[in-house]
Amino acid sequence: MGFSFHYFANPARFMRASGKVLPWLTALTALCLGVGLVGGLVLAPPDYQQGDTVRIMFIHVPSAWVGMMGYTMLAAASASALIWRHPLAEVAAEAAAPLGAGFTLVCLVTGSLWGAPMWGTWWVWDARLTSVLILFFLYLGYMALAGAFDDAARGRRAASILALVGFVNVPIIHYSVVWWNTLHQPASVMRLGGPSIDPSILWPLLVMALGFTLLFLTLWVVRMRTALIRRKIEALELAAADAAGAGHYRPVTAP
Amino acid sequence: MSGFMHWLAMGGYAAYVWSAYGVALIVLSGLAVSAISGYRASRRALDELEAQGRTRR
Amino acid sequence: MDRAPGLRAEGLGLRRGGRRLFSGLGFEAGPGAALILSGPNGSGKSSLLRLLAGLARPEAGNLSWQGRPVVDDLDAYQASLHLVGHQDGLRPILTVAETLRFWIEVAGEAPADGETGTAALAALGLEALGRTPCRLLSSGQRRRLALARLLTAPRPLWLLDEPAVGLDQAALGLLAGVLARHRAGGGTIILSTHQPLDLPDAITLDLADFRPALSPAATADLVWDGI
Amino acid sequence: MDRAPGLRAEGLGLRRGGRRLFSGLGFEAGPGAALILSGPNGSGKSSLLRLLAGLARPEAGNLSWQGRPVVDDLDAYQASLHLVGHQDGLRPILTVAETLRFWIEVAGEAPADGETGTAALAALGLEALGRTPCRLLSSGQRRRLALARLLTAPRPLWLLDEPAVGLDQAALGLLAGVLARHRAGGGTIILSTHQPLDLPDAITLDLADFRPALSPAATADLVWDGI
Amino acid sequence: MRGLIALIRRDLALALRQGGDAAIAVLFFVLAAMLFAFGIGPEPGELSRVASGIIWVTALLAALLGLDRLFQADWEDGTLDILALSPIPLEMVVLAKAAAHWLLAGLPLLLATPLVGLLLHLDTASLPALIAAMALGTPSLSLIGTVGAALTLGARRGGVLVSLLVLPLEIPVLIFGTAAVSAILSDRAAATPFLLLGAILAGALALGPWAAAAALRQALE
Amino acid sequence: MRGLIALIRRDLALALRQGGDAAIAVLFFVLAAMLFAFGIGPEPGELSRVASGIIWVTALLAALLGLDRLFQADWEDGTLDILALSPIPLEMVVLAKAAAHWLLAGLPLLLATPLVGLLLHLDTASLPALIAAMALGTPSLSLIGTVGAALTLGARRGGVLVSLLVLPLEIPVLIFGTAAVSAILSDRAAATPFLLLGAILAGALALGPWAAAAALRQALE
Ligand code: HEM
Ligand SMILES: Nc1ncnc2c1ncn2[C@@H]1O[C@H](COP(=O)(O)OP(=O)(O)OP(=O)(O)O)[C@@H](O)[C@H]1O
Ligand SMILES: Nc1ncnc2c1ncn2[C@@H]1O[C@H](COP(=O)(O)OP(=O)(O)OP(=O)(O)O)[C@@H](O)[C@H]1O
Ligand SMILES: [Mg+2]
Ligand SMILES: [Mg+2]
Repeated sequence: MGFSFHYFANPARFMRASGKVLPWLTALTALCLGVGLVGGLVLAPPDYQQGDTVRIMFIHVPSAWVGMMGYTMLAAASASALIWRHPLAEVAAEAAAPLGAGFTLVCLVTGSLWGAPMWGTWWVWDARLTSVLILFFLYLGYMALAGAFDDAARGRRAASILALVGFVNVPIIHYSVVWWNTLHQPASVMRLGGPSIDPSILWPLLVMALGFTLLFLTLWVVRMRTALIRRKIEALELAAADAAGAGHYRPVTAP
Repeated sequence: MSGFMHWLAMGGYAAYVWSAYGVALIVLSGLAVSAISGYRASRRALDELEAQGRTRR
Repeated sequence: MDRAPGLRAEGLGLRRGGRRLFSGLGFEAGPGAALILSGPNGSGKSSLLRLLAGLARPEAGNLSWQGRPVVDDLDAYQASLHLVGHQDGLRPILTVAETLRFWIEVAGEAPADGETGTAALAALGLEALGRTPCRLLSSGQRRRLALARLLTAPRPLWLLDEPAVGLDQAALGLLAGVLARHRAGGGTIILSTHQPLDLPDAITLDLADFRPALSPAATADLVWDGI
Repeated sequence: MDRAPGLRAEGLGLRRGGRRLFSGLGFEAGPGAALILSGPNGSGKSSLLRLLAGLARPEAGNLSWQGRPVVDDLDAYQASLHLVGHQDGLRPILTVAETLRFWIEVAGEAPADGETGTAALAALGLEALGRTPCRLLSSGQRRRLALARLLTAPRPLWLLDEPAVGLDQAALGLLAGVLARHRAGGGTIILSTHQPLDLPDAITLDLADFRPALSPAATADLVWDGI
Repeated sequence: MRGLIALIRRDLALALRQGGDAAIAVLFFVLAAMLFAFGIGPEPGELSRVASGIIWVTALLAALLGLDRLFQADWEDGTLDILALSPIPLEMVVLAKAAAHWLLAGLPLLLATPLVGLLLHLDTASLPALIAAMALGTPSLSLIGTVGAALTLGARRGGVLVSLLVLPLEIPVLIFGTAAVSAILSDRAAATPFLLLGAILAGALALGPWAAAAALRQALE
Repeated sequence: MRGLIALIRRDLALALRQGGDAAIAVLFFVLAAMLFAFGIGPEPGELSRVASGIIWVTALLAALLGLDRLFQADWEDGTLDILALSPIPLEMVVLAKAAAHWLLAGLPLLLATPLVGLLLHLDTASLPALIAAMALGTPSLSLIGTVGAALTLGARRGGVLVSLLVLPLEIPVLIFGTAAVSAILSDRAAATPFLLLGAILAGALALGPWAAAAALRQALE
């Protein structure tokens, strides 16, 4: 095994490429979010039965989707990190977790804010809500585990395994509404035979979804760049420590 | 103007709708701010190190 | 690198916590050979032994056993070695005999009869302690028992991390005997030690010689060029 | 029993798990004296050291410090000694510096300033490792740190259980220096060891001489029969 | 194979010698249930309504306690090195560990359930369903727990971290376990929850050992 | 005195460095409460009736977790020898340990109680009483737990054994704790249970350290 050369080269290449893409990504994100907000808050008509609360959907559903997508990304990155021990994959997984947790939190809060008027309760222990809450805890568990070892590499690998195991939850979230009879809406957009939502509501929803996804990607790239820089700093400090004559191991993350 | 007020009222659901959007704003912008400030900080740290002429060899 | 018997290492490098412990380390230990790893505290002897046992991945270089790279069939390789490290793997409540029996069954080669066990105990002068719980063993007695594991199953390659620590004169004699018999039987021994051991014509490998030339971490951040 | 300085033991006997380890053991160790406990594995060196530290009760005999029986004021006696046993009291997550700092504060004599700590680290060649978590220390590095505790607070009596285990040549030299300075300062040292140590004119006490008539092995079986 | 049996026998011997571990797990189960009897107040009506739920949760928590110890000791004293180097594949080792854990923390609870049911005024009609569900569910708990234990091996503060990781994964077991009981009572189609419990067990059997073994290899590196 | 502070600081440092121990303890608290919410079923009515009881029990169990670790590590690695030989009296050492345990396992739960109350539909009227009662009760839990931890020192499978020893001793706290809440609700004379909780605390403070220290001395011999 050992490290082949591309192992060393790739992070740098990523930095260069991402540096070029980032501005465009940011602009596109802002555009989508702007349009989506106007569409959702102003142009879209109130729902005939849910009234204006339907506007919560324009953040609730996209955040839900991104929360799930984020975990998928996390699992994929973790898998490649485990198999190829590629630093970029490790960094990607680390960077994705807090973002996914954030979006999931938004989904939870907006959901229960929507539930209060619609269901008459903030929270019920039904399958959909529960599985999302589990998703949230999986994110937290990933972060806790990744940070729980004083050998950072080991923490990363352990957390990666957790990410893979926890992935079973994602399909459960999606199909929970099918498998269990719950208060929660069944899938009306992502379903076979096309969406069953009125176009006037559908387009802002899709634009917002795109905006949230782009936001996730943008922040993801930024966090990956940050992590790579941190690693370089650590390496430099190690070198400095050695230059200072410390011929021994010294923790790169000293308090 | 009343139209604006009517819009703000969100058909009586203002509390729910606006707090939902508010929470989303807070959490997501929180993510953005932490990401960007973290990037700036590490950039600065790296520049300082390299300013001290610490390079690989 | 035709089917050279025994263990052969080439250009081994190991990194611990982002720092190179050693690099370009190579040796060849055939049947009957004894290789002594020396070097100051923290030079990487224990880490190297774990590496040789296939428990850790080397950063560079390759390791071959009987002429075949160990990574090709790690399980088969690991099934042909004994590693006795700093930790002795004793459980306080189990008696000496039970511990040994467990090792024999796990090794899965010798039948789990008493004989192998008693023989092993006798070889290190522990006969009397068979029914003593490990909790009550003295440091030297623990070490003796840990070494007795070497005799629970015949394995050609022995990796020993400071085997003589805490042993009294008598035990040192017994150990020397065990090692000599293993070598006579065509076995290979690689051990680390700080105190002199009675190992006729053993090769010594000083890890201090393989300290990486430029600062250990320096190599680490070639990765980040261009960031 | 006029106020003889130092530590004085008379007719000490100790029984462990129903087995008598030694009996009628006596010695006297004044200021600047060094007493080496030798004896085969399991002869009771570690047990004796814990006994001398007042952690275990003797079966017979009495122990006096500065001419006063230690039982009269156990706390005062224990506050005037350091015991470094087989376990080194290191916590994996704490760094070397933090561990030492904690020891200093608990010893409660020296002010908890960095100096004492850095001095102690330097004395055993650990300066470079201040920020390393103990989990990552090699066996010898752990031992060095455990010994550094001796310098966290001035105590006249040092009880050391196989202090030299796992130390490399350099560390052995440092240890010898530390011990010599302690004796020069009027300190008393009682240590157990299997390997020769550089301790000028030290008295050696072989526990084998105080083994009870009945062979321990024989009694051992008697003991464990009951279990 | 003989190696596996040896492993399980050793774990059992250790546990039983350590002051009757199984007995203690059961006692914990009973005591905790009693606590609820106190905490929730004596009215039988109240209790019996929540009984099956409480039994499941207590069982889950009982199975959780001491989980962090599953590999800890073997790891610290080097036994895990020996096992990793042994001819037995690490996945098998994990399986043996899980089996031992179930024999010590799962089976006894199963046997104690009738008594606890009595304590909590569980109505007897649901007892068989409850026991059947637990028989199907507790092995999954042990397997999932094994993964958690392996992942947190060497982690700072394994004891609590492991529960943080394991609880979310075990929640489905709890849901279907209780669902099974209530389904029987309200004689709805009771098959489904049992099927789902079975599915979870199958999944855990397939995924658990692999994941745990992978985690252990990381820990040893 | 400085020794004491050093001890507490060390325990806190260890715990917090170990991946946010406090945070994780709270998370466990929340998770377990959630579990009950499932187990017991969705109807808010049911839940709110048993909420305060569940909260007490969960807090008690959360405070129980990792208790076996309180002295175990110090004992195995020889730190306890060092402390026993130090000028600090062993009783003080125990007190410091208990204080650290409360700061890590008691205080955070106290702060998390409102949230958990929300999860379990606890009616807000009883929240203040509940928190007050917990503020008075949890220190006793820590102290009693310390004794249990010291007694089970050396019994390797302490994790479960300690809970077995400690739970019965802690039941009174639970009883009066819940009594305090219900008393407030049914505005009966609410003083008594609080007084009793205070009495228990006083007793634990007087007896706990002494008993634990004695147990530790035994373990060291
Ligand atoms: C805390 C409470 C809630 C949570 C955790 C939650 C979670 C989710 C999730 C994860 C999705 C995406 C499912 C998928 O596409 O696979 C979703 C979609 C959706 N949710 Fe919620 N939800 C909550 C409350 C609500 C409420 C109260 C309503 C409305 C009354 C609602 C309406 C919807 C709708 C309409 C969708 C889109 C369904 C589709 O087109 O696929 N949700 N929710
Ligand atoms: N997991 C790890 N992460 C980072 N550094 C480590 C790790 N394990 C060990 N080290 C460092 O690697 C170095 C070598 O350790 P090792 O135990 O191999 O030394 P050694 O030669 O066995 O020393 P000794 O003679 O004292 O046993 C030590 O400086 C140690 O601090
Ligand atoms: N708690 C105990 N109960 C019963 N027997 C014990 C106990 N502790 C130790 N022993 C026995 O007492 C004997 C002496 O143990 P001790 O550790 O003092 O020997 P030692 O001289 O230190 O040996 P070594 O040189 O190997 O360290 C051993 O045979 C051991 O089995
Ligand atoms: Mg070593
Ligand atoms: Mg000894």
